[in-house]
Amino acid sequence: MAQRRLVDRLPVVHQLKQSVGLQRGMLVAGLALTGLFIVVAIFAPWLAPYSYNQLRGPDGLFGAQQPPSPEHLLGTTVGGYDVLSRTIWGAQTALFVIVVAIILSVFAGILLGLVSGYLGGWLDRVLVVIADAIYSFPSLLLAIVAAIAISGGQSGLVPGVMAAAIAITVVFIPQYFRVVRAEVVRVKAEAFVESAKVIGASTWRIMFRHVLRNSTRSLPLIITLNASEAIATLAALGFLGFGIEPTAAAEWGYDLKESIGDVSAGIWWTAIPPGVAIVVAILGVTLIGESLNDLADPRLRARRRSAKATPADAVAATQPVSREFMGEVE
Amino acid sequence: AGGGGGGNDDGGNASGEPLIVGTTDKVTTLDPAGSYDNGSLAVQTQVFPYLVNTDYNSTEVVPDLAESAEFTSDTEYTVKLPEGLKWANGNDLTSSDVKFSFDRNLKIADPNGASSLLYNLDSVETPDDTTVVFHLKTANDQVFPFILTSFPGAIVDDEVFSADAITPDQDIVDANAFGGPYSITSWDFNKTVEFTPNENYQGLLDAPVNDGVILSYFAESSNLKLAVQEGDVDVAYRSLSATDVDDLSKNDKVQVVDGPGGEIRYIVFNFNTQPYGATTAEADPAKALAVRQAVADLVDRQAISEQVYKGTYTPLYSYVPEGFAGATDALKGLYGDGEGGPDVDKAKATLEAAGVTTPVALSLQYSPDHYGPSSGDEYALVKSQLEESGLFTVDLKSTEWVQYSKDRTADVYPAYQLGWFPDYSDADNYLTPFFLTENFLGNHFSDEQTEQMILDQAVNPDPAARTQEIEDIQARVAELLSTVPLLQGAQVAVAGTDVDGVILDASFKFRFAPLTK
Amino acid sequence: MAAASDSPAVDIRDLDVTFVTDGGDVHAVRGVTLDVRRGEVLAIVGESGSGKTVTSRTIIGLLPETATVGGAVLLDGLDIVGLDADALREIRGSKAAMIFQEPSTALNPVFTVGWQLAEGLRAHGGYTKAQAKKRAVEMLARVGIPAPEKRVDDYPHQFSGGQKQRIVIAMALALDPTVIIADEPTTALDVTVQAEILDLLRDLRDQYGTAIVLITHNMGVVADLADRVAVMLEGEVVETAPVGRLFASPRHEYTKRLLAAVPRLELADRTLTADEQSAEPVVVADQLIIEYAGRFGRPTFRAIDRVGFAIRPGEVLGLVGESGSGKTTIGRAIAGLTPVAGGSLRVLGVEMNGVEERQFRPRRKELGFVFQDPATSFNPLLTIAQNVAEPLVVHSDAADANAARDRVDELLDAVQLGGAFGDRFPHELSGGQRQRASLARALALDPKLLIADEPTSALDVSVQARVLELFRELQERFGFATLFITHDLAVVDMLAHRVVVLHKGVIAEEGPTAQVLGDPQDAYTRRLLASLPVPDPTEQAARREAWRAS
Amino acid sequence: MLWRYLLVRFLLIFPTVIILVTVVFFLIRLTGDPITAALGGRLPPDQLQERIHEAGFDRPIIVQYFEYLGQVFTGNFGTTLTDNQPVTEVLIRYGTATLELAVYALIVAFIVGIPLGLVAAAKRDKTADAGLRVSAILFYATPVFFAGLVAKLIFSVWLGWFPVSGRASVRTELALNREGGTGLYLIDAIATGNPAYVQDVILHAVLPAVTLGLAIGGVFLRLVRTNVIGTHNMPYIDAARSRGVSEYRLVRKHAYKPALIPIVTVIGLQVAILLSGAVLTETTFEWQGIGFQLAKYLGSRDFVAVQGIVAMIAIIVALTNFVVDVIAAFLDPRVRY
Ligand SMILES: Nc1ncnc2c1ncn2[C@@H]1O[C@H](COP(=O)(O)OP(=O)(O)OP(=O)(O)O)[C@@H](O)[C@H]1O
Ligand SMILES: Nc1ncnc2c1ncn2[C@@H]1O[C@H](COP(=O)(O)OP(=O)(O)OP(=O)(O)O)[C@@H](O)[C@H]1O
Ligand SMILES: [Mg+2]
Ligand SMILES: [Mg+2]
Repeated sequence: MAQRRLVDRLPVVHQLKQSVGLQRGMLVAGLALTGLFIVVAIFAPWLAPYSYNQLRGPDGLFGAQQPPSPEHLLGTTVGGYDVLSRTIWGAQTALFVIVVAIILSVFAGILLGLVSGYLGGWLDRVLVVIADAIYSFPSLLLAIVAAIAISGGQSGLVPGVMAAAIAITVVFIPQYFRVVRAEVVRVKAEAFVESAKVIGASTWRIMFRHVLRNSTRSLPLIITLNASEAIATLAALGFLGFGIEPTAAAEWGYDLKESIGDVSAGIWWTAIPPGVAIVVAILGVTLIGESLNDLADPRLRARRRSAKATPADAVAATQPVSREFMGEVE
Repeated sequence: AGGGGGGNDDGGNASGEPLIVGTTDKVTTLDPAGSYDNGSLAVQTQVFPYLVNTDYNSTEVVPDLAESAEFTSDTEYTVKLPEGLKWANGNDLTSSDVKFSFDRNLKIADPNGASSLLYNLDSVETPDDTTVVFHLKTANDQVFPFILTSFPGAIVDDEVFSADAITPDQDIVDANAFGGPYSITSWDFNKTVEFTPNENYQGLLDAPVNDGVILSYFAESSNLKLAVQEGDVDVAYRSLSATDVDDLSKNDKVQVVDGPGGEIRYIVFNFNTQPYGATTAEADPAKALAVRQAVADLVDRQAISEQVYKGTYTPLYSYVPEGFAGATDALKGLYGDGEGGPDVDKAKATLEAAGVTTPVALSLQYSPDHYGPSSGDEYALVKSQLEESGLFTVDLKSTEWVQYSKDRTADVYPAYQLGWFPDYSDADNYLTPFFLTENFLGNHFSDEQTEQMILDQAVNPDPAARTQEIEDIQARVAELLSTVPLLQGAQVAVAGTDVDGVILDASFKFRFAPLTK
Repeated sequence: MAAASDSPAVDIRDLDVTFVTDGGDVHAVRGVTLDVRRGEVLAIVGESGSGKTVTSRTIIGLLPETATVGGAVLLDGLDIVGLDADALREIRGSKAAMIFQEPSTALNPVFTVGWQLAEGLRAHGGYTKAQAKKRAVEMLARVGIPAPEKRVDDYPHQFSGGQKQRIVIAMALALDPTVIIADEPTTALDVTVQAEILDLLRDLRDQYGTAIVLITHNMGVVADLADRVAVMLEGEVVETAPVGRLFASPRHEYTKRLLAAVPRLELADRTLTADEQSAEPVVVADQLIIEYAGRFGRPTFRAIDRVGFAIRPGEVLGLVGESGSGKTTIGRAIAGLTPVAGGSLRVLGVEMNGVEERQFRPRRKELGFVFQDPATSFNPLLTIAQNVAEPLVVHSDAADANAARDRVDELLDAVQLGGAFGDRFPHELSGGQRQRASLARALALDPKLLIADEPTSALDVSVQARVLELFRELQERFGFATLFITHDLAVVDMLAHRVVVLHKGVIAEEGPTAQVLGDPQDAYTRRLLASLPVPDPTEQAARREAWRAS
Repeated sequence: MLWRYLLVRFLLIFPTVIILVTVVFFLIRLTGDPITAALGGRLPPDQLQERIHEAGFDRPIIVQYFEYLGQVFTGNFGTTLTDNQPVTEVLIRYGTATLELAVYALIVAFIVGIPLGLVAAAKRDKTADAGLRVSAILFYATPVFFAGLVAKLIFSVWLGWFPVSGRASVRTELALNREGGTGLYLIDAIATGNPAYVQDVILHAVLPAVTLGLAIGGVFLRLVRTNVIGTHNMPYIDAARSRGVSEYRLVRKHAYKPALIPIVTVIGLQVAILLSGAVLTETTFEWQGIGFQLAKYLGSRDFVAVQGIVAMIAIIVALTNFVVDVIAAFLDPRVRY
C-alpha cells in the first residue's frame, strides 16, 4: 500500500495514470520524445559513429560538406565533422545545460521565493520588483549579456557550457521565484499553516516543514516548461554566435548557424538534422509540460475524475494552478 | 600617370540605373579622423581625395590629387596641388584643406581613429595655396607615402569639418563636402548609401563611368549571397563565406572575380610562455625553437585552404604576402617536405635533435568571432594535423574577441591565432609592426639583427636594394619563427555576368568608378 | 392555493444517470421516479452526493457529456431525454429555468445585469432590444430590486449577495417557465436574507403557479417552503411525502435520522460553579479595536470596534452574528494571528496589544484552535498522527512524531478515532473524522483555552450533531474554557454558558445563553432568532407570520 | 480608486527600468571595453591602454555608473562609442523597424491565435482541437531562426514568391529614405502613392511577419483556448445555458469576454518574448531592427549604445505592461467601478 502510494505520488507517473484521450496521447508522445532525447544524450558516446570533434577517420580527413554516404549517414559539415555524430552529441550538451540550469534555478528560486513569500516585508517587495523587472525583459537578450559576462568570453566546455547554463539560470530564477512565492503566499494563508502558528511552531519549522513541501506542486510543470525554454535559449545563443565552440562540445544552435551558408548552396543535410533535433527536443518537453499543465488544472483536465487522489492533489483540486497564474511562460 | 580628367562627358547624370553593391562590412563613421576599419575606408575611398595613391593593378605610389609628390629633403615630403581644385560643393580645395586634415586628425586622436599611423609626421607647412610640405621626424621614411594612400590620407573640406571633433555623418553629406570620384547623395547609415559621380573630381583615377552606385549593407553573408544570386545586388564585395563563393562559382548567372589579398593569418608564439619558453620551468631557447619549427613542419596549409576555405584563402609561406614587392616563400624550403607540404619525419627529427620529449603539450588559442566564422574549423584542423603526427597534444581553446585581445598581450596564451589586414600597401606593414622588439604582438620576440634590418629598409630610398632587404628580413625571421604564417586571403567579389570593371588589386580598395553594367 | 392541475409539470420516470470516470462508472442516480405539479414546491433532501443535483439538472438537460441518461423526463409532456441541442435550447429558459446556489458566480461579471436578463429573452425570439430591456426592468422590479430603471445597467458586483440572488431569480422567471429548479438557493446567503428569498419563491408559486424543485440541506427551509418532500439516499428516492406528514411521521430509517439530527432551541440553562465564576478569566477584552489595513490606499477597515467581554476558566462563550460581523476576527486576535489595534485584550495573562510573538509563544501550549474547514487545517503531506503530534513536538514534549505516538493514539481515542486512522492522510478521512482529529490536535497539550471557529459549519447536519456531542463531552471532561464561534443559534443553545451577539463589529447583546435566546432584548438578536427556521411546517408558518408582523 | 491603482501601477515603471539598466550596466562592463574590441588586434598594449584611459573606461565602475545615471536623468543618452551615432537616433531608426515587424507579427498572431483558440475551445477534445493544439505547440516549439531558415529556403529561394531578405528592395528603400517620413515603411510607401513600393514593402514583410507571428500565435492560441475553457466551466456559463443561450453565443460572448482579461494581461508579457523572437527574426531576415542592432553593439562592447537600447526596451516593456493592465482594468467592470 505504502509502496503503491509512493509510485502514485511520483509527479509524471501519476499524471500519466490520470490522463485520458488526447491528453494522454500528448503526454505519451512528449514522454517518448523526451525519453529519446535523454537516451540519445546519455548514450551519445556509443550511439554516435564518431566523436563530435573528429575530423579524420582511418582514410584521412572526412572532407567538408560531403553528402550523405554509408560512412557519413548524414554527410559532413562545413568544418568537416560528421553531421550525425554532432547531432547526437548535441543532445548531451543540451541535456547538460538543461540539468545545470534547472538545478541552479530551482534551488535559488525556491529559496528566494520561500523566504520572500513567507517573511514578506520590504525584502519581499524589493525582490518582487527585481524579479518582475528581469522577468519582463526579453530573456534572450539578458542571456546574451550574462553569457559573455560569465564566461569572460571563453567557450571551452566548462566555461562555455557552464556560462550558457548559468546565463539561462539567471534568466529563469525570476520565474521560479514568482511561482514559488505565489504558492508560498497562498499556502501561507492556508489553515494548516495558521494552525502551526497557533501551536507555536517556529518560523523556521513552519517554512520548511509546512510551507515548502506544499508549495512545490507546480514545479514539475514549470520545470518542463523551462527545460524547453532552456533548449531554445541555448540554441539561440549558439545561433547568434555566443555559444560553444565545435571542438569543445557539439551544440545544435552553433551547427545551425554554421549551416546557414550551406542551405542556400543546396546543402540541406547540415541544417536539417540539428534544426529537427532542436524541434524534437523542445516539442517533447513542451508536450509533457502542456499535459501536466492541463492535468494540474481541474478546469482543463479531460472530463474524468480520478478515484484516488494524492495528498498534493487534494490541495490542487481546491486551487487550480494554471500557467496563467504564474504569468506566461514560453 | 597624370590626372586623367573628366573623360566621361555626360557622367554624373542620373539618367541610367545606378549599380548596386552589397557588403557585410560596416561603417564606423564617414569622417576619416574617426575610423580605422575597412568598412569606413571602403566608403571614404570613393568620396574623399587622396594626395597620392596607387593606380589600378599597381603597387607604386603615384600622385592622385597632387600634381607631384616627392622627398625634397631627408625629412621633407613636398606635395604640389594643381590650381583651381574644387570640392563637390564648390568650395576651393587648397593646401589649407590638406594641412587642416592632418592637423585635426592628430588633434582629435579619436580612439577609433588611425592617427597613430601618422607617427612619423612632425608638422605640415603650406607655403602657398598649392604647396604642402610634410615635415617628418625620421629621415627618408619610405613608408610615409604609402600611409598617405591609406586611412589618415583622406583630405577633407576645412569649411565643413570641425577642427577638433568628429563631424557627424549627416553634416558631411548635407554639406556635400566630397572631393573623390563620387559624392554621397543619400546616407542611410549602414543600410544604403547612394553615390553619385562628382563632377569636380580631378584625381588620378578615371572619373566614374557609371551613373552612380548604391551601396547596400547586409548583416549576414548568406543573405548577401542570396541577394547577388537573385540579382538583387550587382556586386557583392566583402565578405562571402567560402561556401557561398564556392556555390556561386558554379552559378552561371554570376561571375566570381578575385584579386590578391593583403589579409594574412598566422600563429603567434609567445616566447615566454610557449613550451620551453623563457619564463617556463624548463626554459631552453633551442628546444623552444625546435617546437616552433616542428609546428611549421607539420601544418598542412593546402589542406586548410581547400577544406576550410575552398581556395578563398591560399597557403602563405612567408611574412610578406604575394602581391607586394619583396614577397618570398621563405618557409617553403625550410620546413615540411620542401614543397609546401607537411613532413612528420622532419618534425620528429627536429624535436629529437633538440632533445625535446614528445608528445609536446601545446596550448593553442583562437578567437571564434573576429576572423570570420571559419576560425573554429581552421584551428580544429590545425589541431588535428599536429596531433595526427603523434608529436603534439593540442589543448585547443577559444575566447571571445574582446577578452582575447586582452589576454594575448598579457602572456596568457602560449600560442595563438592572429590575422592582419594591411594599413597600407607596402611590405613594411608586414614587418615593422611585428618583428621589432616593441611590437604589437607583445610576444617577447627580440632579435637585434632583425631589428636593424627592418629599420634600415624603411629608410632605404633605393627600391631594388630595399626589396632585397625585405627578402632578407623574411629569411631571417623564417629561421627564428616569431610566428608561423598560415594563409593569405584572396579578395573576392561576385558580380552579375553583365557587370564589368570589377578590379581587385593590391591597393585593397574596391573602387566603384570603373564599374559598368 | 397549490392549485394542482391534472398533468404534472415535470414527470420523471425511472431515471438512471451514469458518469464515465477514470475510476470506472459512477451510477449517480438509480431508477428515480418523481413528479412535480404546477404550483407546487417539491423539496429534494438527502445527504451530500445522493444525487439531488444530478436529478434536478436532468430536467433542464444540463449534464456534462460524460453522463449517460436512461429513463424519461417529461417536461410539460415532452420527453427531454435524447432531445438534440437545439430543441433543448428552446426549452431552457422558456419551460424550465434554474436558480443557482452561488449568486456571485452565476452572474457573468463583465456584462450588466440588464444585458444578461435581456439576452435570455432574446434567445427565444420575439423581443426587440427595447422590449427586452423593458421586460428586464419589469423583472427586476418584480423581484424587489429598488430603482430598477437605474440599476438595470449596473454590473453584478455592484449588488449585494441577496440582490444578486434576486436577479438570478428574475432571470429564471423572465420567460414564465413551467418549472424552476432551485439548487440550494439560500445556502450562500445570510440567515436574514435567506428569509426574504424564501418569501420571494413562495410568492412565485402562489402568484404564478410555477412549479418549483427545491434542493436544500436545511430542514427549516423545507418546513418553510415545501409542499412535498422527496428524500434521496445513494441515488435513489427512498421516501416521498407531503411535508406535514414527513415531519410528523417519517417512514424511512434515513429520514428519521435526518430529522433527529436537526438542532432545535431548547433554552437549557447552563451555569458555572461559583469557583469558576470567581476565578481569574482566561480572556479579557476591553475596548478592543481591530483593524485591517486598506490596500492601495483604501482606508483602513475597522472590523471590531470597542468590544469588551471575558471568558472564565471552564466557560463556553458562544459568539454569534451574521457573516462579516467580526467573529473570526476576534478568534484570530485571541490566538495572536491578527494584531490588536487598540484597547486591551489579555489572553492567558498576556496583553495582546503590541505583543511580540516571542512573549506569547510559551503560552501557546495552553491554547487550542479548531478551524472551520477541517480539510485545509491539516498539512496534506503529513499523516493524521504526524499532524496531531505537531504541538507535542513543537513544545518538546516529544522528540518526533513517532515518540509521541502513544499520546496521539490516546488523543485519537478520546475523539473516537481508532489508532488506525493515525496512519491515514488527511484527505483519506471524511469531513467529520477530520474535524474530530482537529479537535484531538487542539487538545494535545491539555489547553486551558480552546477557540473553535465554526467547527461544524462545513459538515453535514447529521455529522454535525455527532461532532457537537463529542465536543460537549470533552469540554465537560477536560474543563477547558472555550470561545465557540458560530452563526447557528441552535448550536450556541446546545453548548454555551454565555452568548455574545456581534453585529457589524460591535456587541449587540450579551448574557447567559438562556436569557439571550429566550428573551432577546436587542432588535438584531430578535431578527436573528426569528429568521432561524424550525423544522416543523406549522410552527414555521406561525413564526413567519410573527416575523412579518414585526 | 481606479486612478490610485493606475498611478501606483504607473510608478512601478521606474524601478523596473532602473533595475534593468543597472543590471545590464554592470554585466556588460564585466565583459571588456569597446576600444579593445575595435583595435585589440592592431595596437600594441600600451597604446591600447592609453586610449582606454583617455576614454575613461578604467575609472572605478561606480563612478562611471553614477555619471551614467546622471546623464540619463538629464535625458542624455549620449553618442554610440563605436560608430558615433546619437543613441536617440539609433533608437528611433531601428526602433521603428522593430515596431513595424512587431506590429505585423502581432497581427498575424492575433489572426491565427484568437479565432483558432476559440475554435479549439469550442471543439474541446475533438479532432479539430487536437490538430490545432499540436500545431500550436509545433509553432512555438520551433525556434524562429530555424523556421525562418526553412521558410526562406522554400518560399524565397525555391519558389521565388518572396524576396530573400531586408525590409524593402534597395531602390524602394532609397526612395522611401529620400522622402523621409515615419520610418515605418508601409506607411511611408503608402504616402508616396506608388503601388510598386507598397507591394515591395508588403512582400518583404510577409515571411518575417509570418515566421514570428506564428510562433507567438501558437502561444496566443493556447492562451485563448485555456482561458475560454476555464471560463467555460464557470457557473455563469451554465446559468446562461439554462436560459437557452446558444452554444455559439456562449463561447463568443459569455466565455470570451471574461477570458479576455487574463489573456490581455498575459499578452502584455508576450512583448518580452516578442522582442526575443524579433532579435532572431531580424537576424534571419536581415531586418535591421533594434534587437539586431543590440546584438551587434554587444559584440563591439558599445556600452553607450547597449545601455541606451536596453533602457528603451525596458521602458517599452514596462509601458506595455502598464497599458495592458489599464486595458484589463477597463475590461473588468469590477476594477472599473
Ligand atoms: N460530472 C460528474 N462526473 C462524475 N461524477 C459525478 C459528476 N457529477 C456528479 N457526480 C457524482 O454523482 C453523485 C451525485 O452527485 P450530486 O451532485 O447530484 O450530489 P448532491 O446530492 O447534489 O450533493 P450535494 O448535497 O453535495 O450537492 C456523486 O457521487 C457525484 O460524485
Ligand atoms: N484580511 C482581511 N483584510 C481586510 N478585511 C478583512 C480581512 N479579514 C476579514 N476582513 C473583514 O472584516 C470583517 C469581519 O470579518 P470576519 O472574518 O471576522 O467575519 P465573520 O464574522 O467571521 O464572518 P463569517 O461568518 O462569514 O466567517 C468583514 O467585513 C471582512 O470583510
Ligand atoms: Mg448538489
Ligand atoms: Mg468567520
